[in-house]
Amino acid sequence: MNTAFWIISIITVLGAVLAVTLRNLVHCLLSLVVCFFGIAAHYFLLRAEFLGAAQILIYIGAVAVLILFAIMLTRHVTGTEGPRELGGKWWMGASTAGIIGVLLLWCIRREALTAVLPPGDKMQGLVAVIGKALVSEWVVPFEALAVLLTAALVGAVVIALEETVHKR
Amino acid sequence: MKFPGKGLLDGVFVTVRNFVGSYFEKDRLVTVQYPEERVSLPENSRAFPFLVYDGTPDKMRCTGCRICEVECPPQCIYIVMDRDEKGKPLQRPKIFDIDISVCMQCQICVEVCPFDSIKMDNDYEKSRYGRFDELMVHLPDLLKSNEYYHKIKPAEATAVDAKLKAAAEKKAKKLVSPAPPATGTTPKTA
Amino acid sequence: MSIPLSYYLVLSAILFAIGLCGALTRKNAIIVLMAIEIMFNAAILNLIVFWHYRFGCSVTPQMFAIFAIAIAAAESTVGLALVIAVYRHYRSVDVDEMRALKG
Amino acid sequence: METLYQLLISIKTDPSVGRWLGFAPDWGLRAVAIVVSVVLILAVFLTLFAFLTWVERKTLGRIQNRLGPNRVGPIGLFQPIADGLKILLKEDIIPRGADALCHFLAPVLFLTVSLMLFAVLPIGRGLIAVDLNIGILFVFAVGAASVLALFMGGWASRNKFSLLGAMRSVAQIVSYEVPTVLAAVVVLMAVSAAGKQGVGSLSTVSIVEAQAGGQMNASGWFIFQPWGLVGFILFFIGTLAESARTPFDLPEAESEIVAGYHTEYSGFKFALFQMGEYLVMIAMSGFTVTMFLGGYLGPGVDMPRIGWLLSIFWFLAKLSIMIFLVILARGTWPRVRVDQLMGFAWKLLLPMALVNIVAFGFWFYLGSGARGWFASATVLVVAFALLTRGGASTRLGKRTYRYSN
Repeated sequence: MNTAFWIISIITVLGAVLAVTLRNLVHCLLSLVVCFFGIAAHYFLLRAEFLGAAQILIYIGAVAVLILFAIMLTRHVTGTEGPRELGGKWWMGASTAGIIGVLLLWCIRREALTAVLPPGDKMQGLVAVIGKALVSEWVVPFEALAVLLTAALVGAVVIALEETVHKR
Repeated sequence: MKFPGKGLLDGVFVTVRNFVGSYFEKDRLVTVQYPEERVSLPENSRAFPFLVYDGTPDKMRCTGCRICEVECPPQCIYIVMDRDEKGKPLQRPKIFDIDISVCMQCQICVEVCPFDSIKMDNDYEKSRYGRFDELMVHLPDLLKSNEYYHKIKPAEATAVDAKLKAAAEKKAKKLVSPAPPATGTTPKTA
Repeated sequence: MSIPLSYYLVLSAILFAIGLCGALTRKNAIIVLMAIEIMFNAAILNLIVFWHYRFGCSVTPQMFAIFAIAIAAAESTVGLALVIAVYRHYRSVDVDEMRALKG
Repeated sequence: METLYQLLISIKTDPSVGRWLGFAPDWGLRAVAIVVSVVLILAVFLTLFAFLTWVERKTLGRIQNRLGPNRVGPIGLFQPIADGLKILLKEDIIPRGADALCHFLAPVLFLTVSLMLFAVLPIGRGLIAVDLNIGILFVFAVGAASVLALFMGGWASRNKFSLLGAMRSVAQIVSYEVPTVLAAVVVLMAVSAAGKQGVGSLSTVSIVEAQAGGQMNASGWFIFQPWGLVGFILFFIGTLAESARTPFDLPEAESEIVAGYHTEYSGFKFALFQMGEYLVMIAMSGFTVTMFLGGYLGPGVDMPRIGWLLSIFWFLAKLSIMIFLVILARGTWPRVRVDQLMGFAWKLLLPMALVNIVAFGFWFYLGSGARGWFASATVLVVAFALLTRGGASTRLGKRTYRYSN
C-alpha cells in the first residue's frame, strides 16, 4: 500500500510537472494524461472505483481528446511551440504559485491533519449506492448538471462555429 | 418488401450463400492447386520462343539471318552467324541467345521468320535461381525437334509442314533442269 | 501501515501549485487550460481523500467529486471552444497577445 | 482468480493433501493465483489471436469462393506461425524525424490496454480475472484510453497518412462510444430490474447471472427481448467501429491513407498493433456475448461437477459465432465514407439508443410479458421507421463539397 502510494504519487507529480514545462504541446498532453492516470490510480487505491473509472472515461477519454483536437486545430501538427514559451513577467506568476504552495503546505502541518487516521467505514456496493443517490436525493443537481452540460455543448459549438460563418 | 437496411441484409445472404456453397458445391471453387494440378492450356497458348530442327539437331531450320534479332521489340535475341575458315557464311547460327528475362512473348520473331524456324513454346516454368546467366537461354537449349513441335501444337505444325513441302516441291520443279542445290540447309520435309 | 491523510494533502497541494505555476507562467492558452485541469484534479483528489478518511459512510463527497468532474469537463469544452475562436481571430493562442477587449 | 485462490486455500486447509501446501503463506497463494490467471489469459487469448488470423483468411476466402491459406501445415494451420516468424525477422524501422520514444511506446501501450479488457471478461462460471464492481464502466474507460495510444503512434510517426489515420480513429472511436455506452445502459437497467429490490450492478458476472433461468438457461438472454435485440445490434456496430473493422476501417483505409496510424510501423511493433486490434475485437465480442447472449450460460451449466466446463464451452461457442459475424461483416460490406460514418453514428445510432431506453421502460412497466414485448417492439419499429423516414434516407443525396466547389 505504501509503496503503491509513493510510486503513483511520483508518477503523478512527474506527469504534472512535465505537462506544464515541456515545449512540445503533444508531449505536454501526453504527460497530462500520465498525470490523470496517476490520479485515477489514486482513486482506485482509495477504494473509490467508480470515481477512478469516471476519471479515466471523462478526463482521458473526453478532455484529453478535446485538448488534442484543439492542439491539432490551432497549431502545426508537429506541436512545437515558438522560441519563447513563457509569458511576460513569468517570475511573478511562478513566485505567486510558490507562495501559495508553501501556504498550503503550512496549513497541512496542523495537528489534526497530520495524525495517522484509520480509513473510514466504506459502504458496501458503493456503485449501487451512488447510483441510487444520484436519482433520488441528488436528482435536482443531477438534472441541473445535465442542463449545464447541454448548455456547454451548445455554447461550445456556437463559439467555435461563429467566425467561420462570417468569414467564408 | 422494402425497408431500410434491406440492402445490407441482402449482401449478407449473398456472402453466406457463397460461404456455405463453397463447402458443398465443388464447381464453386475455381482455385487450381497449381503445382499438383494444372489447367490444360489451349493449343495456341505461348510462352517463350524455341528453334525447330528436323531430325537431328545439326539440321536446324534457322539460317542465322538475324531478321528476328532486328525485329525483336525488347531486343532479347542475340545471333552470330557461323562462318567457315575462309569467312564464308555457313547459313546457320554460331550463337543464338534469348534472354527470357527480357522477352515479352510477343511472337513477332515467329511472324517474321522466313524459314519457319523460330516458334513459340508453351513451357512457362522458366523460373531460375539467378537473375542473369540462368535466364539466358543458349542455342543447345533452344533447339527442339519437329516432333516436339507436332506434340505441342499439332494443327499449326502440320500446316507449317505442308507449307514447307509445297515450297520445296515448287523449288524442285523450278530447278528441274539444273542440278539440285547442294546446300544442306534447305528445309527438308521428311 | 496505511498512509497518513496529510501525505495525500501534500500531494494534492503540490499538484495544485504545479497547476497554478503553469497557468500563471505559460503563454500558450491550451497549456493554461491544461494547468487548470491539473488544479481541478488536485481539488477533486482532496474530496476523495477526505471521503476515504473521514466520511466513508456518506455518499456526499463522492457526489461532489462526480459533479466537479462533470463541471470541469463542461469548463474545458467551453474553454477550448474559446481558444479555437480566439485562434481564428488572432491566428495565435498566445495569451500575452490577447489584449484588446474589442474583437 | 478468486476461484483459483479459494481452490488453493481449500487444498491448503484440507488435511489429506494440506502438507504439500501447508508451508505457503496466504499472500503467496494469492500471488500464485494472480500469476496463473494472467498467464492463462495471455496464453489462451494470444493463441486465439494467432488462430483467428487463419480463421479470418479462410472464411474470407470461402466467402469469395477461394480456398484460403492451405500450404503451411495441414489445411494451412501453421500459417500464423509462419506469419509470426516472418514479421519477427523484419527490420524495425523508425522514420527519421519521428518521435522515437512515443513511436516505441504507442504499440506497447495499445497492446497493454487491449489486454486489460480481458481482466473483467467472464469466461466461465467463476472464471474471471477480477470481478470488478465497475465491470462495464471499466471496459469503456479502457476503450477510451486506447484512443490515445493510437493517436500517439500516428502522431509520433511524423507522416501525414499516419496522422490522418490517427485523427480519424480518434474521431470515430469517440463518436461511436456514445451509442455503445447507451446500448449498454439498457442492459444495466435490465440487470437492475432482475435484481432483488431493484439493486443493479455494473459487474460483468452479475450481468451474466441476471440472464440465468428459463428454459435451458437460454430464454432469459437479453437478445430475445426487443430492446435487447436493438441493443445487441447497436453494440455490435459499436464493436465494429471501435475495433476499426470493415465497414468502419477508415483509420486504416488502404485505398486512401496507405495504412493509417501504423503506416510507419514494421516488424514487431506492427505485429503488436495488429495483435492489439484483434484482441480488442475478441474482447468486445466477448462483452457482446456477456451482455446480450447470456455469457457463459447455456444448457447444463448448473450441473454440479462438469457445469463449469460446459460454461466455458458455451462461452467459447458464442464467442466464435460473434467473431464469425464480425468476419462476415468484413467480407460483405464495403467501407463507408467519413461523412456517412459520422452521420450514421449521430443521426441513427444515437437516437435509436435513446429510444431503446424508452422502449425498455415500456417493457418494464407493462409487466415484461407479451404485452410489454409487443409494446416495446412497436416503439422501436416506429422510431426506426421515423428515423429512416421510411427508407428515404437510405438513398444517398448528392455529396456537396464545402471547400472545393
